[in-house]
Amino acid sequence: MSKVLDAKVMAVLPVAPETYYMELEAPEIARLAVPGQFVHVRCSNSQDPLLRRPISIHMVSRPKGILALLFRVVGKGTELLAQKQIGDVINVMGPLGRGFTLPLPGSRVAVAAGGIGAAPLVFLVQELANMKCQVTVYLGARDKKNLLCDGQFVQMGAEVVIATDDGSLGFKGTVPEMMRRHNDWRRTAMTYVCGPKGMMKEISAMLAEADVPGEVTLEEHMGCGVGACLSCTVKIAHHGQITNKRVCADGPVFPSWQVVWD
Amino acid sequence: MSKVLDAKVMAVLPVAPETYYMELEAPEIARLAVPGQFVHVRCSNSQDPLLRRPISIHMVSRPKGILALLFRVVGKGTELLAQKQIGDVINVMGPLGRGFTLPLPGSRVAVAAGGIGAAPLVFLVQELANMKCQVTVYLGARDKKNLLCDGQFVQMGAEVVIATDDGSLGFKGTVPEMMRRHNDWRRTAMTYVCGPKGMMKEISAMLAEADVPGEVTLEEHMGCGVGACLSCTVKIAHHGQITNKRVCADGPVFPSWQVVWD
Amino acid sequence: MKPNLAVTIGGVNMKNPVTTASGTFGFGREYGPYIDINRLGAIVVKGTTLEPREGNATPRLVETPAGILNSIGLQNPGADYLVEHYAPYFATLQTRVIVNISGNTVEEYARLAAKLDGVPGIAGLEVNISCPNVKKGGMAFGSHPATAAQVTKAVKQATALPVIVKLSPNVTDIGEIARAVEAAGADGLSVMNTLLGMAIDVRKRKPVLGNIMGGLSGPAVKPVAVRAVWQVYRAVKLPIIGMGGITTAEDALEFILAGATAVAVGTANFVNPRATLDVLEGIEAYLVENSITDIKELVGAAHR
Amino acid sequence: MKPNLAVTIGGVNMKNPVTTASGTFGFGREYGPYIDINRLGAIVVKGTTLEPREGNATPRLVETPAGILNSIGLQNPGADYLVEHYAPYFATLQTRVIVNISGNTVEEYARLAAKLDGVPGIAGLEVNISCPNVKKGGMAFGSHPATAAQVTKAVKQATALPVIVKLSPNVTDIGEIARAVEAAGADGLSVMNTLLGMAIDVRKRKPVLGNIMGGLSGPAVKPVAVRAVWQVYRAVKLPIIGMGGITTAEDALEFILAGATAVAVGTANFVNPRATLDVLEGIEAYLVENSITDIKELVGAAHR
Ligand SMILES: Cc1cc2nc3c(=O)[nH]c(=O)nc-3n(C[C@H](O)[C@H](O)[C@H](O)COP(=O)(O)OP(=O)(O)OC[C@H]3O[C@@H](n4cnc5c(N)ncnc54)[C@H](O)[C@@H]3O)c2cc1C
Ligand SMILES: Cc1cc2nc3c(=O)[nH]c(=O)nc-3n(C[C@H](O)[C@H](O)[C@H](O)COP(=O)(O)OP(=O)(O)OC[C@H]3O[C@@H](n4cnc5c(N)ncnc54)[C@H](O)[C@@H]3O)c2cc1C
Ligand SMILES: Cc1cc2nc3c(=O)[nH]c(=O)nc-3n(C[C@H](O)[C@H](O)[C@H](O)COP(=O)(O)O)c2cc1C
Ligand SMILES: Cc1cc2nc3c(=O)[nH]c(=O)nc-3n(C[C@H](O)[C@H](O)[C@H](O)COP(=O)(O)O)c2cc1C
Ligand code: FES
Ligand code: FES
Repeated sequence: MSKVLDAKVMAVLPVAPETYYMELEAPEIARLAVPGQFVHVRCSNSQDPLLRRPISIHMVSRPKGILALLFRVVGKGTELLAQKQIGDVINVMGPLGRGFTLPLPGSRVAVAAGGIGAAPLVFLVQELANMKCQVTVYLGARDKKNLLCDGQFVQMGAEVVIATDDGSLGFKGTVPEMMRRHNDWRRTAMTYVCGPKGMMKEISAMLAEADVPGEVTLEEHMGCGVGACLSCTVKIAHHGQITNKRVCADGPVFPSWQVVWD
Repeated sequence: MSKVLDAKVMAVLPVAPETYYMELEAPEIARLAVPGQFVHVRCSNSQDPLLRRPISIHMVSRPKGILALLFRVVGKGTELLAQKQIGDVINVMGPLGRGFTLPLPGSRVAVAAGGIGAAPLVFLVQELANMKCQVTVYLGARDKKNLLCDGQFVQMGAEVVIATDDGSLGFKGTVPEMMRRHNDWRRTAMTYVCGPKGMMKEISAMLAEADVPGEVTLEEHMGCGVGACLSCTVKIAHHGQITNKRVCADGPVFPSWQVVWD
Repeated sequence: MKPNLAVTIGGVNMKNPVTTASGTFGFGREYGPYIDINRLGAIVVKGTTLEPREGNATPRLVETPAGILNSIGLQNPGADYLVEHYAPYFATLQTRVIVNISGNTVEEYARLAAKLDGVPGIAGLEVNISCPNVKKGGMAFGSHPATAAQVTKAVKQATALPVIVKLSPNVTDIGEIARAVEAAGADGLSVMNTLLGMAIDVRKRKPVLGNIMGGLSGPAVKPVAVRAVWQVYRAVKLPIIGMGGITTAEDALEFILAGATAVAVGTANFVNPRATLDVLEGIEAYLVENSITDIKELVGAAHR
Repeated sequence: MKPNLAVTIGGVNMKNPVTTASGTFGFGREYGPYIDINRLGAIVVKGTTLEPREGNATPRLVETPAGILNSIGLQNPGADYLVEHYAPYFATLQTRVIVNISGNTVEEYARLAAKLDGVPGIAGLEVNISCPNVKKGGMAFGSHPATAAQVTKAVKQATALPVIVKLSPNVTDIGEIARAVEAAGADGLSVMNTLLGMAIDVRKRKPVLGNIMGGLSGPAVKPVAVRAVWQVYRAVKLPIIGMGGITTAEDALEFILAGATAVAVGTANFVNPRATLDVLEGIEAYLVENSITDIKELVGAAHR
């Protein structure tokens, strides 16, 4: 089930360069959401920008009825979102899409996050922690300043290993480069990946090579967000056949080995 | 001369149902403005609504560099304007158009205002007061609650006679109806009129009949506001010839006897 | 008193004039969580072809000022799949279902129409001769009176279902096309499909859409669509489903006053999943406020 | 290093590719308080006819989502007045002045072109065969290859000035019109004029504009205009002035990448009187950032 509702902004604050954390009062959505799903957000009441913007569910607090988002300002829509103030009302649809496949309780799992890709993984790691899984987070960012959610992951009991492009914190290099030096993820029940396309593609190849399962979260420009318009398709290979799947309704989470990267 | 600048909102408050008073920091405009001119206001940075909105100069304070507006919320643009907060910045062009023709100092003049039409007349009456003119203001509104600027006119030393459609204050009826009962305006150097089209048309006919001069302020939908696009034309009769004049550049003030009403 | 909202589009009886624009509402089910689709006068479902199609390369959608460009390219599971998997669902609905059809050749349109003829759950066909997003067929048929008429005639001969032909605005004279289609036997017209447009990515220096060009829809195109309905209303007697940028009841009323008997909501569904019902409720409120007892009194009223 | 911005549109040498869209910039002077118009590559002034014209009934302008509809209808003081009162001013400018011309008949176009031939201060003619707001002439000429060619040929024969023909988007195949105009001897093309549209006042139940229909311009039409430039670039070799919804340098670059050699800013002037200079400065910054030494390298680059 999915809802469309006017949610009140309960908090909005900058947490890194051009990156904002926002809390919305949306009890129905918080109640229904599972990790990996997203909401479709109307950033203004004007007809410019016209479309909603898809933003992952970063975290929920069911007791408080709170839905949390973490987003980077990249254009008009996210700019308007960042300008919202406490008490403003935002129209939100969700939860949408299919979330991550959860492992058996107590499993050992890996999580790979790049940049703003950390956003949906916090909700996931929280759920994994609740399931007593043993989680290693491979967390990457451009630099120390842009590193997101490290504290949250640690607090949830995950082991966090960090890579920055400029070496200002942790390993100097990319997340896939760092992962090549580690072996833990090769022996996990699942590796969950969210980050830039290049990173997800590279890790998917590594997972395939190591013959371990993984899931990636894809992005495409969206119209409806509910599977009706076929704007957001990606190529998915299944049993040797390549078909168009909708990121909004069939994803955004897909098995890493099924994605046809271009 | 006219300027385009980002003006800071110094005050914005509701003064009557759907009616707002706004002060903008715009010293260059305040310095150049004369009564009857207007500013062309950008109500949002989005492309919907796209166009600027013409709003009369209600008042200026040259020492403080303040430009004051008085406007009624009737649609998208004025709605957005009313939502502005102190400290917000609004892009404003002006002063634009030709103002009222001022009488000789010390003259006896009449001013007829209907509804939001009072807005530009406050600046005018201030100027007339400075010129030691003897001013009678025929001020009309739907009802007592919607009566605008009466206190300001009185403070400036004008005699104010009031008409309301429902009789909740003063004469029960329209401004032209009330004026028919008075004779003062028939012996003035000039009658300045701003209000609904019907009222201006009726008073123009009365002025013509009494053979006294008057000026009316016209409205038309505007594009550029500077005389370039020819969107805002009205029919003006001059020496027996009817031509299209631009409200923004040739007006908004026109001689009452020259306007071809439809 | 409740005004009468019922209208008929060439044999499709609708309990009210509000429907959905093909391709923006999937097969109806997708909007189930947000609205009761049975309240609509009809739903027009995604463009269907004889064989399944995978559609165009991505990106398929880009936002433009007050509009969107799309180049979906008629991705659909094909007519057999529709008949087998969707039609039974259509048959359970308390609203009419109109299937939007496309073909590469005149013969394909006819075969498709024949296949859908008599399928329970299908109330009518909307013949898409105006899709700007496919190489063969599509807009090419709708750009010339002769080919538009040919398709119409072939479809009419192949089916007993009401045939509504969907016109393209990308023509010099839409009235001329409408007349040709009327003469060929169409039962109604849908006006309009998308405007041909494109966007360029100035960083990559390449077209944004995988398919280069796309169809422009949304509020941006509304003035063009109202004009197209106005012109078609003057050109022919056929009932019109008006569409193009309808977001509110006021927008819908513009189309009705210009000559549309029914209205379809497209892109606005993406922004507001309740848009169809907001439009319906707003139309009803307007009728009540203005003491109009039958919506049909308003059809084309701006011409009078 | 400062990149080279100079371009030539069929004999009109512009120091940079930015100009104004006819009818949105008056005769230049109106924008004097806001910008130094001498910094522009050229200005294209209001549509001029042989005789003075009073234009259409009001309202002449209505705002639409991200756009405007206008039906000014070529109000202008006539060619004699232009030659006598404006041309001397044009001659004092450090920018090229292109006069936009219209006629009711082919002969009128020719007589007007002849009258403006050799007038100091006039650098070229833009032939408007695409105005949707006049009964006779206007869009009618631009809707068919034969008549478009006729007007072009007549104007070319009547003047030694560079002749730029302005095309209408309200046609089935803009490339076909462009080819006809090229064959008839045009020196350049302006793409595009406004889209035919209308709006209805749902309270009065009447068209909003005094003239019923009007021309749609502004950001809303940009995707259609970029597509039109793209198609015309493929159809002909003539240099193109691209326009339709340009608000920012990024918009202008879309047109240049699609094939425009120069760009005109229209409706955006109303919103931001500095729009032309913002576009110019933004284009220059883009060239510098991307180490492009000559703007001409970008023209049509998205096709490659
Ligand atoms: C399932 C999903 C989950 C996402 N979760 C997050 C998140 O948690 N935090 C976050 O910061 N970002 C997230 N994004 C990306 C986010 O949707 C875009 O950054 C945002 O739409 C940009 O809008 P804009 O108006 O600021 O940018 P503009 O570039 O002005 O947007 C123009 C158009 O392109 C679309 N667009 C631009 N970038 C993207 C993109 N990467 N993906 C999809 N559409 C795009 C916009 O939605 C809009 O329609 C997610 C995207 C998807 C598909
Ligand atoms: C010279 C002049 C001075 C004005 N001074 C004032 C003033 O001091 N206070 C005040 O409250 N109003 C004034 N108005 C009217 C004011 O411009 C309109 O109320 C306003 O433009 C409405 O915009 P909107 O977006 O709220 O309404 P909408 O109806 O959504 O506007 C749609 C379009 O119509 C135009 N429009 C609508 N009504 C008018 C109108 N009456 N005149 C011109 N264009 C209109 C808008 O500018 C816009 O382009 C003045 C108008 C003119 C021409
Ligand atoms: C994403 C998308 C897909 C569409 N698919 C089809 C289609 O399959 N068949 C068709 O005839 N029209 C299709 N259209 C056009 C719409 O049905 C409609 O004619 C157009 O979008 C104008 O209406 P709107 O502005 O309300 O969206 C599509 C439009 C969009 C936006
Ligand atoms: C108010 C107005 C008046 C116009 N007058 C003319 C004209 O006289 N001649 C002409 O060729 N085009 C005229 N146009 C069309 C513009 O020159 C331009 O082609 C069109 O507006 C698209 O550009 P834009 O979206 O940047 O405005 C006019 C446009 C507007 C908005
Ligand atoms: S966004 Fe419409 S199908 Fe995914
Ligand atoms: S608004 Fe452009 S001429 Fe008056």
